Order: sequence, then C-alpha cells, then structure tokens
Amino acid sequence: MDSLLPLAVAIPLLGAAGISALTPLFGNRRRVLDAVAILTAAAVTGLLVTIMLSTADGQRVYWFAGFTPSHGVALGIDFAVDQLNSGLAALTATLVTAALMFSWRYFERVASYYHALMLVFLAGMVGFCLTGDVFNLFVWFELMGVAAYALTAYRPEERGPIQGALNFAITNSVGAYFSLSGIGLIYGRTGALNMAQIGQAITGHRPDGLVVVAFVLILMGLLTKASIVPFHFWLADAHAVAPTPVCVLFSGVMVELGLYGIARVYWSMFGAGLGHQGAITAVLLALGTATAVVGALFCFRQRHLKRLLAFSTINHAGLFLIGIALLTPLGLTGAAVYVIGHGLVKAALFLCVGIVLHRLRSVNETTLHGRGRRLPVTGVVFGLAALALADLPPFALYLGAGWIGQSGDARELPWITAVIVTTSVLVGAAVLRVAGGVFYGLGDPPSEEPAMAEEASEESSETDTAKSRTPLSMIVPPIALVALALAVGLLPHLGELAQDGAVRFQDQAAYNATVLAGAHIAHPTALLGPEDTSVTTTDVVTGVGTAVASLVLALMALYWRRLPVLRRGFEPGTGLVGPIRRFQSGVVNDYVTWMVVGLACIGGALAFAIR
Amino acid sequence: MMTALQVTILVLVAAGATAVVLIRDPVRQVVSLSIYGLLLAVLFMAFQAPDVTLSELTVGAVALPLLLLLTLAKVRKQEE
Amino acid sequence: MSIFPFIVVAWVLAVGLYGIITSRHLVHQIVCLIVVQSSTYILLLGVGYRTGAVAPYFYDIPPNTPAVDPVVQALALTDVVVEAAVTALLLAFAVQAHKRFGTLDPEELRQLQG
Amino acid sequence: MTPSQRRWVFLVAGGGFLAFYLWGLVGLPGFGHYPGPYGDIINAIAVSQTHATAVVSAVNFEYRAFDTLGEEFILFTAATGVATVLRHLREERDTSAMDEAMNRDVPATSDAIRMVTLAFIGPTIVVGWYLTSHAQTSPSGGFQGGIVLATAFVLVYLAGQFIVFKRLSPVALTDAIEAIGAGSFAAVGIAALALGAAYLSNILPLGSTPGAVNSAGTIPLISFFVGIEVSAAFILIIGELLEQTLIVREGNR
Repeated sequence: MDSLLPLAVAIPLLGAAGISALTPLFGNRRRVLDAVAILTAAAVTGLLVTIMLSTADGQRVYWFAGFTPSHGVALGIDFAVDQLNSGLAALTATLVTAALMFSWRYFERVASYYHALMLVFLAGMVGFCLTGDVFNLFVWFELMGVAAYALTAYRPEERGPIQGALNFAITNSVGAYFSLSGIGLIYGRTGALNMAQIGQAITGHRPDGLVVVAFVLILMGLLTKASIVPFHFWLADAHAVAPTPVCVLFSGVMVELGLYGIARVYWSMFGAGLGHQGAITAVLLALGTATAVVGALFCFRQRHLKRLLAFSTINHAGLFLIGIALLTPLGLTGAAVYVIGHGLVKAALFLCVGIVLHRLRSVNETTLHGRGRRLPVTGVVFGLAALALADLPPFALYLGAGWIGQSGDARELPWITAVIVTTSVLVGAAVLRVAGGVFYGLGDPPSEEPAMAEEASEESSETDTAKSRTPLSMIVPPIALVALALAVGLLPHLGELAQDGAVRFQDQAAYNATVLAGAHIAHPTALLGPEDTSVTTTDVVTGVGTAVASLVLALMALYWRRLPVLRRGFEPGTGLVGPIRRFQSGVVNDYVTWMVVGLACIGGALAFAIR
Repeated sequence: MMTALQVTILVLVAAGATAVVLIRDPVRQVVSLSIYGLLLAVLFMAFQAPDVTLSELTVGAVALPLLLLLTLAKVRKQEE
Repeated sequence: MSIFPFIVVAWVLAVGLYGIITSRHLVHQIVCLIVVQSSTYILLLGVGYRTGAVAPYFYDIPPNTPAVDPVVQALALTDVVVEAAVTALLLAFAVQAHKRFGTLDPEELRQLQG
Repeated sequence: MTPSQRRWVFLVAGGGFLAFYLWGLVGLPGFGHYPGPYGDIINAIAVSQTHATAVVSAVNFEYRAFDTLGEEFILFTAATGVATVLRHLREERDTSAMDEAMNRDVPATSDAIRMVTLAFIGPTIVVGWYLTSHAQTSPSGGFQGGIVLATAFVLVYLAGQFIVFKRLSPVALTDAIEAIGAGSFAAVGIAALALGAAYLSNILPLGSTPGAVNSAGTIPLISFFVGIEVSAAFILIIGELLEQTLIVREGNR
C-alpha cells in the first residue's frame, strides 16, 4: 500500500518524459499523445483516491530511499499523507484529467510539449501536496511554477500571454526566493529540513526574531502563489491569457495549493513554536478580508470573461484564508470543503468559457450578449455552476462558507459571515450576469471597456475557426464536474469526516510523533476543540439567500438602464474601483514593489506582536 | 572566526552585486555578471564548497552570460 | 563580526530587489533576479560553514575529520539548477516580448491592466 | 506608479524589509558555528553507508535524491518551455531563409580560430565525461559535467558550423534524449520499488572500496542520467536561442 505513494509523483513524471521521448516516433499522431496523457492523469487520480481512502485511520508516512529517521533526526525526505492533503492532491488529478479530456478537441494543433508540460505540472502539484520536507516543498513549488509559466505563454504569438507569463514568473520567483531565504534561516537554527523535526526543535523556546522572520519569509512565496492582497496582481494577468484548460488548473487548484502550503507550514512547523495565536489570526484575517473584498469588486466590473473568473478566484482565495486564519478545526474544515467545491465549480465555469470561445470566438461579455443562446446545454451548465458559486445549496460551497461563518461566530467574529455573504453576492452576481446576458440574452449588453477591444480580438487563436457544434469531449467534463460538486455537497457525514482530517492536520504533536517516531495516533486532538458540523437551517437559508441576492443583483445589472430611478451616467461597479484600479498596472516593477511593501507590513505587524 | 580571504571576498561580492544592479547597459551588465559569478565561485571555495564552486563557474560565469548575450544579440538584430 | 557574511546576504538581496523595481530593461531585470537568488546561495553555504573544517570529501582524508555541512551544499546545487532553468525560460519570454511589443521596457508592456 | 514614486515607496518598504531580515539573521548561531545535526550525521555515516567519498554527491543522489529528481524535471520543463515559447518562430521560417541567414549573419571565422576551437572540443568532452562519471569520489557530478559537455557543442558552433551544430543536435532528437535522461532517473526509482525497496533506494552493489570509480551503487548511475539530461537540456536551450539570433525574419513585428 505505502509503495503507491511515490508512484503518485513518479507516474506523471515518467509520462511526461515518455511523451517527449516518443515524439520523434509519434510526432504527428497526436491522438496517441492525448490518450497517453489522459490515461496517465486518470491513473494518478485513481491512485490518489485510493491513497485518500487509506488515510481515514491515520496518517501515512513514506521515506524515500528508505532512510527512516534515527533518534528523531530525519536523514531523507518523506511524504506525510493525511486526509486533507491527499484529498487536495486527488482534486488536482481530477481537474488535470478533466482539462486534458477537454483539450482532446479543443486545440486545433497541439505539440507534444503541451502534454508533457501538463503532466509535469500535475507531478509538481501532487509532490507539493504530499511532501513533509520543507526544501522538497520548495522544489515542487518551483517545478509547478516553471511548468505554469511555460503553459501561460503557450500562445507566444500574442502579446497578452507573454506579458502575463513574465509578470507571473518574475513575481512568483521573487516570492520563491524569499521562501528559500526563510528555509535557510530556519535551517541555520535547527539543522533540519524535515517539517516535523523543525517544529519539534523550535517548540518550547520563546519565539525570537529568527523564528518570526523565517515564518514570514517562507509565507511570502505561498502568499504570492495564493494571490493574497497585495501579492495578487500577477494572477489576473496570467489567468486571462493562459489557454482555457490551463486556467482550470490555475484557478481550480494552483492558487489553493498556496493556501494549503500556508496551513501546512503553520501547523506542521511553526504553530507550537510561535504561539501568539491571536496575532497570527489578526494578521491573516486582515489579509484574507482585504483579498476577498478586492477580488469581489474587481470581479464585478470585468467584461473579459476569463479575467472576471480570475478575480472571482482572488475573492475565494481570501475567503479560504479567512477559514484558515481562524485556526479552528471547523474553520479549516470549512476552507477544505470550500476549496473542493470551488475547484470543481470554477473548473466547470472555465471549461464553459472555453466552449464559448471555441464556438463563438470571443470572451467579451459585451459582444457576446445573447449569442450564447445557440449553446443551450453550455448555458444550463454555466448557470448551475454560477448558482453553485453563489453558495446555492446543495452544492458543496455553501457548506464551506457556512462552517467558516459558524466558526467565526464561535470566536466572536460575527462580521466574518457578513464578509463572506456580501463578497459572494458580488461575485455570484457578476457570474450570473454573464449567464443571463450571454446565454439567455436578458437585459442590455453592458457597456464596453475601452481596454477591452484589442484584448478580446487576440483571444481567438486557441481554436482556429468557429465551430458549428460542441464536441462531446468538451461538454461532458464540465457536466461531470458540476455533478461532482453536487455529490460532494450531498455526501453524508461530510462535515465529520472533513473535521476529523482538520483535527489531525492541526495536531502538531501527533504529526511529529507519526513522522519522526513512526507512532500511530488513533485520536488526535487539536489545540482548539472541534465544533458541531451538522448542517443547520441557518446554513441553508444563508446559502439560498446569497444565491437569491446574487440573482437579484445580476438582474439589476442587466436591466440597469431600464430601471426607473438612479441610473443615468453611472455604470454599476465602475465607481467602486476607479481609485484602486490603477494599482493593477500591468507593470511587474509595481507588483514587486507591492510585494516588498506587503512583506514589510506583515513582518512589522508580527514583529510588534511577538517580539 | 573568518579568514582574511573570506572577508575580502565577501566585500567584493557585496560590491559586485551592487555593480551588477547599477550597470544599466545590458551588455556591460552581462560582463559584470560574469565577473560576479567568478567572485561567487571563489567565495564558495573559501566556504569549503568545491562542488558548488564548479556549478557556479559553469552556470553563473559561463552558461548564463552566454544565454544572456544570445538574447541581447537577437534583440539587437531585431532593432536593426 | 560573525554576522558579517549574513549582512552581505541581506545587502545582496535588497540590492537585487532594488534593481528589479527600478529596471527599465527586461534583460537587466532578469539579471537582477539572478542577483536576488544569489543571496540565497551565500545564506545557505554561510549557515553550513564551520570554522576550520574541511570540505566534505573523504577521498584522501580520514572519514572522521571535522567537515562543513554537506546538506546545504546539495541544496545550493539544486538552487543553481533552478536559477539556470528559470533564467532560460525568462529569456525566451523576453525574446518573444521584444518581438511582440518592439521594446523591452517593462513600463511599455501594457497589454493587460485594470 | 511613476518610476520615482516607486523608488520612494521601495526605499521606505525596502528599509523596513532590510531591518526585518537582519532581525532574523542576528538570531543565527553566527558564521562558522554550524549547529548540526543533519550534516554532521550525514558526514559520519555517508561513506560507510553509500561507499561514496564525495558526501555532497551522496546527499544529492541518495539521501535527498528525490529533491534532485524534482530539480532535473525543473530543467526538463524549462527546456520544454523554451522550445514551446520559441517554436512559432521556428515554424514561421522556411529552410532557405536559414541558409540565407547563414550567409548574411555569420562572419567568416578565420581558419586559425577554427583550428584552435576544434582542438578544444576533445578536451572539453573529456573533462565533461570525467566530471559526470566521478560524482561518487570527487567534487563533481552529472550537473557540472552535463554543462561542460553542452559547451563542447557550443565549441562546434564557434568553429563556424551552425549547420553542423543543428545536425548534431536536431531539436526533436535532443528533446527525446533529454526526456530519456530525466525519465531514466525516475525509472531507477521505480526499479527499486519493483525489487521491494523504497523509491530511489540504492539497489545496486556498492562495491568493496569506498572511493573506487565503480563504487556507490546507483549514485554514479543517477549522476550519469543527470549528465545526459543536463547536457541535452542546455544544448536544446542554447540551440533555440542561437537559432533566434541567426534567423531573423524580415518585418515580423
């Protein structure tokens, strides 16, 4: 059983190498490449689901090259697998499989490079999820980064992808080097790279400057990947220009992996040693709230469909961070379920946009108005996914939102529910506005943005010509993903199972004992107790309310010009972000400046609190 | 305790990094990067890391400047 | 005095960042990124150094001679490869950027904003 | 932001960052006082456990071989990415343009330079091979050796023969060789699994004498595959950029 663990990374790597090695033989027969890639990704999905099911009774640890730790010192690298990280890895593999299936008919011409890059990307993400060694985490971070930069620039004959890839690569590299500096610092103190061993070494001492600085520096790369304000600028640039099947992975899991990394680094390394939970909650909550609000505001005023979905991902990243920031098992449970639901639904939305691009050759909401009526099935899927994104029960997302809110109430932070609901309404309304306008021709087309015209005309070359029908291989993946999001929401005992995983995730002593001493901990205990996870009427009412409010706001936006009062000269959404819009300047120098500002602020805040 | 060699090289590395950043002409900057790579290689030798020295020599002082010069040559051609 | 190498580490990192944010040429910016990364090598090898110890190669010296830390050297090696890989990819982007935009000034690459 | 605004914002924030980072750095044990235990334990056991006298190689190719696997695939991915990003340019021109470009752009290399460069190719290959094959004994390994081997191909180019360079390293084949190098590394790990050992375990006989060239089991084998991967990756990257330099299509802005 345990020997399956390394295969989850080895198989996609071998698949990628195999595809490249066989290209001289199969150069033009791309169906061979497609099939090999899809089968590899599907095999990894099956493998990871098996692994996930096997973690229910406890954490599994695998030591590469067989170097088990002696006297609490790790000599090699380990995979430490629990419910949460294997679940996230399984979600990753599922989305990669869906994206590759979608690509079957999506690209007119595609080189073997695409398949190899996708599989390496998969391997990097899975390795990142499962590893228990902090330098190894950095290696997989870089691997998925390099694959992602290359995939962003997959259409290098256009301007957007090149600029997006440059901004993406430079900001994330800077973040990664901050993280590596943090790893160097903590290694200089503890002489260890294994997360459990580092955690053990710094626990029980008063946290000093080195520990605080190392923590903040390691967070930098992860916050950048997770697109948390003010490290988020690269995301919209990259997501708007990457090929649509790649966007599925960027929004669906890559951003969430950054958040997973934050949680992992906190609970497996620094949590016990740092203490000062109040200060950490405050800092992370501030970051998460700012991210949620900024993402929602920018999302609402977008007309470029991919960019709109990209900003909605930023909003959700903020909400997930709020769930983590509470430091409670229920908050983490909510974030985990939210991530899974969001990953499935957001992937379906991006795939629907891909179908629109394939059939109608545009991603501009204004010019597409009403033209989506030719795509009835896509319209239904997009509409359902949009409602799910607006927390409509019984899709899984409302559970995540509800649990994060509940946990916030329990910690006497009732405003968290308000943040979740208002930003979700804005985002849901934006996506529903697209659904109503594009696919059902409701209301008036929204006004054109000046910067938009050129951008949209560049969007066409993923597929060479407009197609008259949607291939089955393109519509089935989004339907399956939405159905999966529904199924997850209806799973009995989902909350208990996820909270068991969350408690185990947060029990640092149990993690240390399992990794370093091979102990089997049957009943882990988190610092803060688990809470009730039964689905209450409040959850359902809040979810339905959010969805209904989104729908109303979406209709208001669509029929704005026909409303009797308060309408002339004011376009909904524009007034809200005018002043902050120029921050999203597209100049990478600005982005790196904001990263340094953010680092100085986070560092300063924690330094004052923990000193 | 540090040896005089280590201190000297460290000072040179700090100065070299500053120079690489402040030289704004790309071709000259590549030359300065190559020298900076050599300085780093010597520093790593003084840190008892011969393996990293070799890598830094091959990558930092030779391979990367080569790639950078190729890029600049390409860009210059396009501007003609 | 024993903090001096680490002051150099911080200085190199800060100077590299300054270069990135003030750069008006993509190739220059990529070189500044290399400088930022070089600070991590100095940090890693610095924390693994031990005064008076030898390099960890026991071909012609007895196995129990005090040696510096081999692990950070392995990490630095990995780091060098990452640097080479990322730089190569960024340079390919720069070539394409120049072709598409006709300039390498980051300020002038403004396809995406708002 | 305007450049001067940006500079001022950075000077303030960067100052804060510098102070913060130094606050962390002063917490280190101080230069020359490596605290252990990781490196000390490895130094104590590596030679007898792996029969490699170069402990850094033992860490790279055995204790932390999984890191190196990821690292090799980073290089593989970057080379693939470079080929992806520059491929359209390659498709945009036809072969006759290449010959024209040769005539136009490459200044004639003098015979003297050509002879000297050619004379260097042999020694370069020898050095590259030595470095690649002595990972287990001395400060060297597949990575350094691979880059040196790649430079031998650059020398071929310098000797004035871009055509020969391309013939020696056609993109598809270089790409395939690179993939075989990286894939073989991953496969060595799988072989260990098949034998019932942990992934990337050292499954080959270690040899009786630590320090012998044929000692240390899979360490030289992995180093060899890394050498193949790295040299092919660099040849690919350099080749792509060289092509960019030589072949400029007219008016493609």
